[in-house]
Amino acid sequence: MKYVEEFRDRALAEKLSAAIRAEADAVRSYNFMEFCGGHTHAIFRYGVQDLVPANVQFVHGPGCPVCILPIRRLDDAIELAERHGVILCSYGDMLRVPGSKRRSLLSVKAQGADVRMVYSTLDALEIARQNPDRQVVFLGIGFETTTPPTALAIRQAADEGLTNFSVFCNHVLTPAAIRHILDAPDIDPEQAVHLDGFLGPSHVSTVIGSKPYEFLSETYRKPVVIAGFEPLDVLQSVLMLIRQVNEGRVEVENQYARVVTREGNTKAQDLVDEIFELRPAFEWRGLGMVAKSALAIRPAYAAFDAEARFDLSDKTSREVKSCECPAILRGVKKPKDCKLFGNVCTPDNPMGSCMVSSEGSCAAYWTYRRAETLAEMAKDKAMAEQAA
Amino acid sequence: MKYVEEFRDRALAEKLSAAIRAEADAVRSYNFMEFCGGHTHAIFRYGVQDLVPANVQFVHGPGCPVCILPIRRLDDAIELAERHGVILCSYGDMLRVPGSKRRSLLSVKAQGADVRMVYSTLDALEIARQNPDRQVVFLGIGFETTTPPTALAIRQAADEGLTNFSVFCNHVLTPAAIRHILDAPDIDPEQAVHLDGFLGPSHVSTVIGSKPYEFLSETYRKPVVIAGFEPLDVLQSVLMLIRQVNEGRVEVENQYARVVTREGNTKAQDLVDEIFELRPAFEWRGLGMVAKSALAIRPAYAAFDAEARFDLSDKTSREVKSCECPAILRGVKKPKDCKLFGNVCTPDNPMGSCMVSSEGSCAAYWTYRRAETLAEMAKDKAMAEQAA
Amino acid sequence: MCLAIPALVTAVLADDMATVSLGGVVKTVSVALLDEVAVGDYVLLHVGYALHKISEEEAERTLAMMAEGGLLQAELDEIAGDAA
Amino acid sequence: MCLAIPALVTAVLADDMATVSLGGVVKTVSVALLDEVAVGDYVLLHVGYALHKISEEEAERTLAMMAEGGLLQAELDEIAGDAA
Amino acid sequence: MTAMQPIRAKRFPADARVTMSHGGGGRATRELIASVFAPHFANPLLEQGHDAARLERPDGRIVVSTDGHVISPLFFPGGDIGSLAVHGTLNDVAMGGAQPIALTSAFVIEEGFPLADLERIAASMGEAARRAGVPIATGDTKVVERGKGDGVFITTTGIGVVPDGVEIGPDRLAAGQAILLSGTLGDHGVAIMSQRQGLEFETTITSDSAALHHMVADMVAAVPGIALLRDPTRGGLSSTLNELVEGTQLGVLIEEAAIPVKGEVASACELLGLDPLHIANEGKLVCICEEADAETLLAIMRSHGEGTDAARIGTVTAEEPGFVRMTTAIGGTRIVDWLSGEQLPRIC
Amino acid sequence: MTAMQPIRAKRFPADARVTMSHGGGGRATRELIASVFAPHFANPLLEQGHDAARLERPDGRIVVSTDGHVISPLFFPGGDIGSLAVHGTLNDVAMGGAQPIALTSAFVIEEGFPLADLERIAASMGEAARRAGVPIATGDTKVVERGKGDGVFITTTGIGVVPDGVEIGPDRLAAGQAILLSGTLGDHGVAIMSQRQGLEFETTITSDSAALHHMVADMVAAVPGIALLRDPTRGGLSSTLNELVEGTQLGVLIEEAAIPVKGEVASACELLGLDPLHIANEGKLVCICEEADAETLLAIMRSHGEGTDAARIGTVTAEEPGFVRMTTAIGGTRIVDWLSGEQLPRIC
Ligand code: SF4
Ligand code: SF4
Ligand SMILES: [Mg+2]
Ligand SMILES: [Mg+2]
Ligand SMILES: [Mg+2]
Ligand SMILES: [Mg+2]
Ligand SMILES: [Mg+2]
Ligand SMILES: [Mg+2]
Ligand SMILES: [Mg+2]
Ligand SMILES: [Mg+2]
Ligand SMILES: [Mg+2]
Ligand SMILES: [Mg+2]
Repeated sequence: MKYVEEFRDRALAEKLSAAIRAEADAVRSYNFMEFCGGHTHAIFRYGVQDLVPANVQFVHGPGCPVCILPIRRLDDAIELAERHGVILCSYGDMLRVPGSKRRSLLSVKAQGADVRMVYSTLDALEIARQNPDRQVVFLGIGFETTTPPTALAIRQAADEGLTNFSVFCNHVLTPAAIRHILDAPDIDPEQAVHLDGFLGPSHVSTVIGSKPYEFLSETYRKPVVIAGFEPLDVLQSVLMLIRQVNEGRVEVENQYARVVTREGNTKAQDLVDEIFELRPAFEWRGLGMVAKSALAIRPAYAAFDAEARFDLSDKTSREVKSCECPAILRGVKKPKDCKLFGNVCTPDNPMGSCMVSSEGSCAAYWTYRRAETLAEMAKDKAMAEQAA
Repeated sequence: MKYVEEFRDRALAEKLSAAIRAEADAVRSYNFMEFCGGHTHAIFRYGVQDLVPANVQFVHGPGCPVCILPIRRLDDAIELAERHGVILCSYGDMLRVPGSKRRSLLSVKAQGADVRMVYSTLDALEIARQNPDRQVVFLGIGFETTTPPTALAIRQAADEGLTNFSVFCNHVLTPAAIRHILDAPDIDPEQAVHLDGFLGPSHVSTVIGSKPYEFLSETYRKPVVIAGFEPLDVLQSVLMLIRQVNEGRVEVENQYARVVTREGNTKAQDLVDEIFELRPAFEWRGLGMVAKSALAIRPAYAAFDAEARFDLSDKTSREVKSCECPAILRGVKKPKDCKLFGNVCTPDNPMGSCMVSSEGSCAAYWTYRRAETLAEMAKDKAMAEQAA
Repeated sequence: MCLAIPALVTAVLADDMATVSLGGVVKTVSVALLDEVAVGDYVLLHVGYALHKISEEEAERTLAMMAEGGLLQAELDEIAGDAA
Repeated sequence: MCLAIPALVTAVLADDMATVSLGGVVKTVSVALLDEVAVGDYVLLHVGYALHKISEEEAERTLAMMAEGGLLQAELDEIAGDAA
Repeated sequence: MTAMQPIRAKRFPADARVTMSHGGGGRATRELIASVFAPHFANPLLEQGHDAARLERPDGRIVVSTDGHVISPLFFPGGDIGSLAVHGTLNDVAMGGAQPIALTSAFVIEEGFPLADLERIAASMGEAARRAGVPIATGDTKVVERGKGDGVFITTTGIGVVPDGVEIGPDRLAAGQAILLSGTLGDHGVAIMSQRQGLEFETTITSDSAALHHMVADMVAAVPGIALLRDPTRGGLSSTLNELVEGTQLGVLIEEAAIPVKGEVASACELLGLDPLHIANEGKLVCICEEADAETLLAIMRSHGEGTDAARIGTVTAEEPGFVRMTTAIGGTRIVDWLSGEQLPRIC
Repeated sequence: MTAMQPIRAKRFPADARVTMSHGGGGRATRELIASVFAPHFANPLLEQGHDAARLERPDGRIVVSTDGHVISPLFFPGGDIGSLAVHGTLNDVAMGGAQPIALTSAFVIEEGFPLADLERIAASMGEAARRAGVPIATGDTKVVERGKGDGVFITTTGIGVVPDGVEIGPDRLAAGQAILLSGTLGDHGVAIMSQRQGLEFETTITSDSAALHHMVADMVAAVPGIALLRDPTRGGLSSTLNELVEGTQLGVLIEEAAIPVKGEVASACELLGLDPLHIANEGKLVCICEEADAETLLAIMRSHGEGTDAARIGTVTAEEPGFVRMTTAIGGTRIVDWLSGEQLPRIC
């Protein structure tokens, strides 16, 4: 596979690793937040931590769309499938996320709701065409990467005059979330992690370009490297961030230049603009209400808006108590700090969203670094007991 | 089981058998037609033939409602299930009868049509109540016995205001068919079987009484004994017929007096009158068009008449060539005279309707008297070859 | 098709329904086709409906006739002769 | 969620569709989000849509930088010194 | 593909249901097995923790039989699909004259099936196996999407050992042999049908589902020369006897009056227009033996709980080869045919 | 309940479908068996005409394994449910170090299933069994109503004989043993997924479905002391290895770079976001042996068509008990976890 295997080369990885070790200043620490779940996954799957020194730390951000969907919106989706009897289509990871009372789209499917996993909005459209007597709702989630395919599906449905297709829109915007984290008005300063830089979104940036991150260097004085999702991309980006820090530079650099430009995909951006408009605010699991952080379907396309078409009931949605996802998504806690981790909460029986998606922090720690994490938890516990 | 076991008593059977043997005049033959398939079945299941002398012969009449339903009406029922997508309900035996191209309700069910076996019209009504968004059609077949339950279901549906229930009515009348056989204008006199008397319908008569058969003795000068369906009932009725013949009497006698009266069940008759009206003529498999031999739903209840509700296409329905059911149903041939019998036509793979219902002649011969029948067929064949 | 069997009414229910027993097997059926029905009646049951009541008296007469019918006409004559 | 992979365009079809190959695995995808696309282009594929073309030139530059980046800054300085 | 090694049992919530994950072959599958099956099936073979179970070297020839169980409803008077799946297969092994030494079980579960029901089935299966003294040596669990199954299907396979000298088989049939039946016909089928939706009737009849191998052991020990054993399950006695003679030079003559049928079963058959000879049994056997051994075998059968109503019902004949003939209740005769067409509902 | 004795084969029309009658246990069932199964399965055991098959007294201990096969689609590149049901179970028996001597098969067929497809499956099953040299000794056929099944489910059970001295089992694992894999990972699962509706992609990959017992026979003959054999089917290599060590005092360390994966399989995994370690295989085995035997066994595997790509992929360790650890492609390390949740579509 061209453009894949080259970026997983072991010899190059060792070179980059050696450079990082050499250039990282042993007397300080480097805390870099990878916003994207894609980076989180790559770091864990390839064991990137083992190739960087201990003072280079990855802080996992809220960049897993499955993880940050507030439980209320998921309960709404379950209501669409159950009470309104629609064919509810969504991407695979979304199906296992627990909503209120630990019910997921998968568990209501097991009880008879018509929930279907799709690989593309094209499939959802096709399901609508083939079931003209059923309402088909696509549960649209994801960042700027996933938004254009949803926009295209809505335009296609409009062009075809499909009357049984709509989108339950939960598309969210990365720059707003990053800004929110840095503003962090609600974070206890003692808890707050100092961030020395950002691994910038990879595939999101192919759509929106690197320009939207420039406020990070300009306003917040944080180094940013737009980074690819392959392990060598991550290593190289870390090296670039270390160099910015060491040199006192604060820039938006683009490691992922093979696909990301400063302007991004303007055709896709225009299409998104045509179909969607900014929501004044949207709730993110973990972050709370974030201003101008999500998209809604424009009134002109209201016929394809599931929120307009279906009467969604008021509901009190409840997170599992003592699930630390909110703090983890803000980067202020790690999975090991959750007492449910690995105990009652596992990917087969997730209590929080971070344990579901392979891009969620808890899932990544469980799946790829369970031995170390459980050992650390045991150590923490022993220390706490000693202290008490 | 009271009123059942007493009428299957072996000692009594032997007594009756001895009486029949003693009283039957050895120099003549007694050909009695049992109109009802119920009698046919009892005769075969209990081996009644073995208890009467060879010169007492049973001629099997057209009294199996499944057997006499013309193939065109069955094709209509298949069309309802397949093209109109209704839930088609019927009594079990009906499901296996082959229509045109040997397709049965069971085979279209196997291909996805929604065909359901019910035990009662009450079940069909319940299915309609539980599937308000589907049309439910009850395939009403049968003689006067089965008609009142259908009538009640229609009245119940009307009372409840069910808008998704209708009946595809094929209810037929026994006296008209008996008259038709005796008029037999179309039968080659050489082929015609001389009938010395009738075993009159059993359960049909519980509804219509014995009176409707009086024309048989009065107009056609044929002895009739209304006979129960248990084997002793049959034996006793045969004895009574022999006595009528021997004594030159021509009467309607009632062996089944424990349930049959001269007037029958007038409440049921009134109900049938309320819901149904006479068809000018109706086709019987084997008999052709028979005047005033069937019922249609009255215009006042047209909302529950599947023939009014659904547009049934014109169709050319075809019997399997060389199936002798028509002649068998008129009593002029026996199953052994059909060259398909047991060869390609068996209950598992019926070519004609007489092989389907356990009350059909061919099925009875196959199921209960196959050894003898196959032996006779071999003998007939050998004789034919010798003659040629 | 015209399968029908004798059953004992064990309870009369609302809506023209009744519980019947057939040699221990209990079923709920419609008696809407009968004018009146009482616990202890035997009825003839067909596709979930009672079609007609069964007359115990007539049944016994029929059985008696069978026992008689089992006698040859000649024997009957003899008996009649003896009696005479 | 943002899973996306590089694929080679092997045929451009009607209705903004194209056939792509990923190391021998062939799939039909939408190229409606791209301005133009030609056989031989590499594109980044996400949920059935091509999101962006891949620049071969930039990819090679990145790999070259990696090989370089693998050198310690000190070595780089040395090389620079040598060259000077 | 997944051995039933107890890894970690867990407590599922009372209303938990089977999901597709439980059939994925990963940890969820193992947890399901460890929590729902292993506690009830526990035995040393299963605990080998291997996908295949290893049994000791057997002292005789091996007999093997398999049956898929697709019964509806899953729970019925006198049993459930679990106990039935155990008894049904043990009996097929026993009909080879063999003593069963191990069972395997393969579940196909429909997504959404209540775990509580699954556990109830597993418990019943485990108990039936323990009572029979035969371990469930290995198993398999698959899950299919909702609407692609019907609750639970269970396929069991039984392995047995038959002593040398016992040569039970259809080739041993000969004219003049006696036909014995171990008890009343139709109890199982009628118990199932009484539960069928739209047909419901009440009866005190319960399924006869039972394991017969202990009775068979005594029979074979006393009369090693038994010609044939068969359990008249699906298709009933009529199919069993027809299977034996169709296409052969032998026939069968049975006596209707000699065939034991419970009163309520006879009544239910009248109600439904069915013949008890066509109804399924799950705890009865037909034994064909030399005339001289008939009384010995009847006595042995009657000494077992499962054989109290055992009766001599007929004879193997040479007269009407290929046919099963019966003297009827009133003294006439007729052919007894195979069950024709569908028997409703699914009864095994 | 119905033996597969050929009674009377008949020709069904080309468009005939399975009806409920075919599952009734009467004549229609026998005709179906005689016409569709018997011609393809023909062997002396089946022709015993008994519901249970009697095998000869085995020369060793018995190994038994069972698997339900519920794959969708039924036909896929490189095989179908019939050949899969044969290979899958033969391999489980072989993983006990045993040579299979008989198979049983139990079909659950959905009403309306085309008889032509059923015959195609039976033919493929018969051929797979013949090639493997293992007879299908007995079987069973059930039919369920339309919408209560999914075409055909097939449960097969395999009986094998393991020579004395061969003691394969998880209790034999010890630190320092070598872990061998007989070939490339993921071919079966990817071949299946390429056919999945809504996911279709084209690939030249075909299922690796194959019987491995001949290869195993040579391996066991050369190295009777093999510690463990496992076929990494549903759940993939990751589940196989986790099953072995979870809850034990041993761990496993494998090397990502050493694990053979075909280029197209790797590509398909990228496309679907799957890990080849989680994908099902149907013709591969994992062998754990003493370090000293590793090269001998690799050479034997490579001499068989099914083992050409055999490789040493890791070692049993005492360091991280209960965990499977892997050195990644770039030289980092990570835990290899069980497959979590549902693997779509049904792959076995
Ligand atoms: S381990 Fe589970 S409960 Fe704890 S924070 Fe993570 S997802 Fe929430
Ligand atoms: S045997 Fe078959 S084909 Fe012949 S008359 Fe009877 S039903 Fe018709
Ligand atoms: Mg298995
Ligand atoms: Mg295995
Ligand atoms: Mg069996
Ligand atoms: Mg059985
Ligand atoms: Mg279902
Ligand atoms: Mg069977
Ligand atoms: Mg059996
Ligand atoms: Mg197995
Ligand atoms: Mg297997
Ligand atoms: Mg289906």
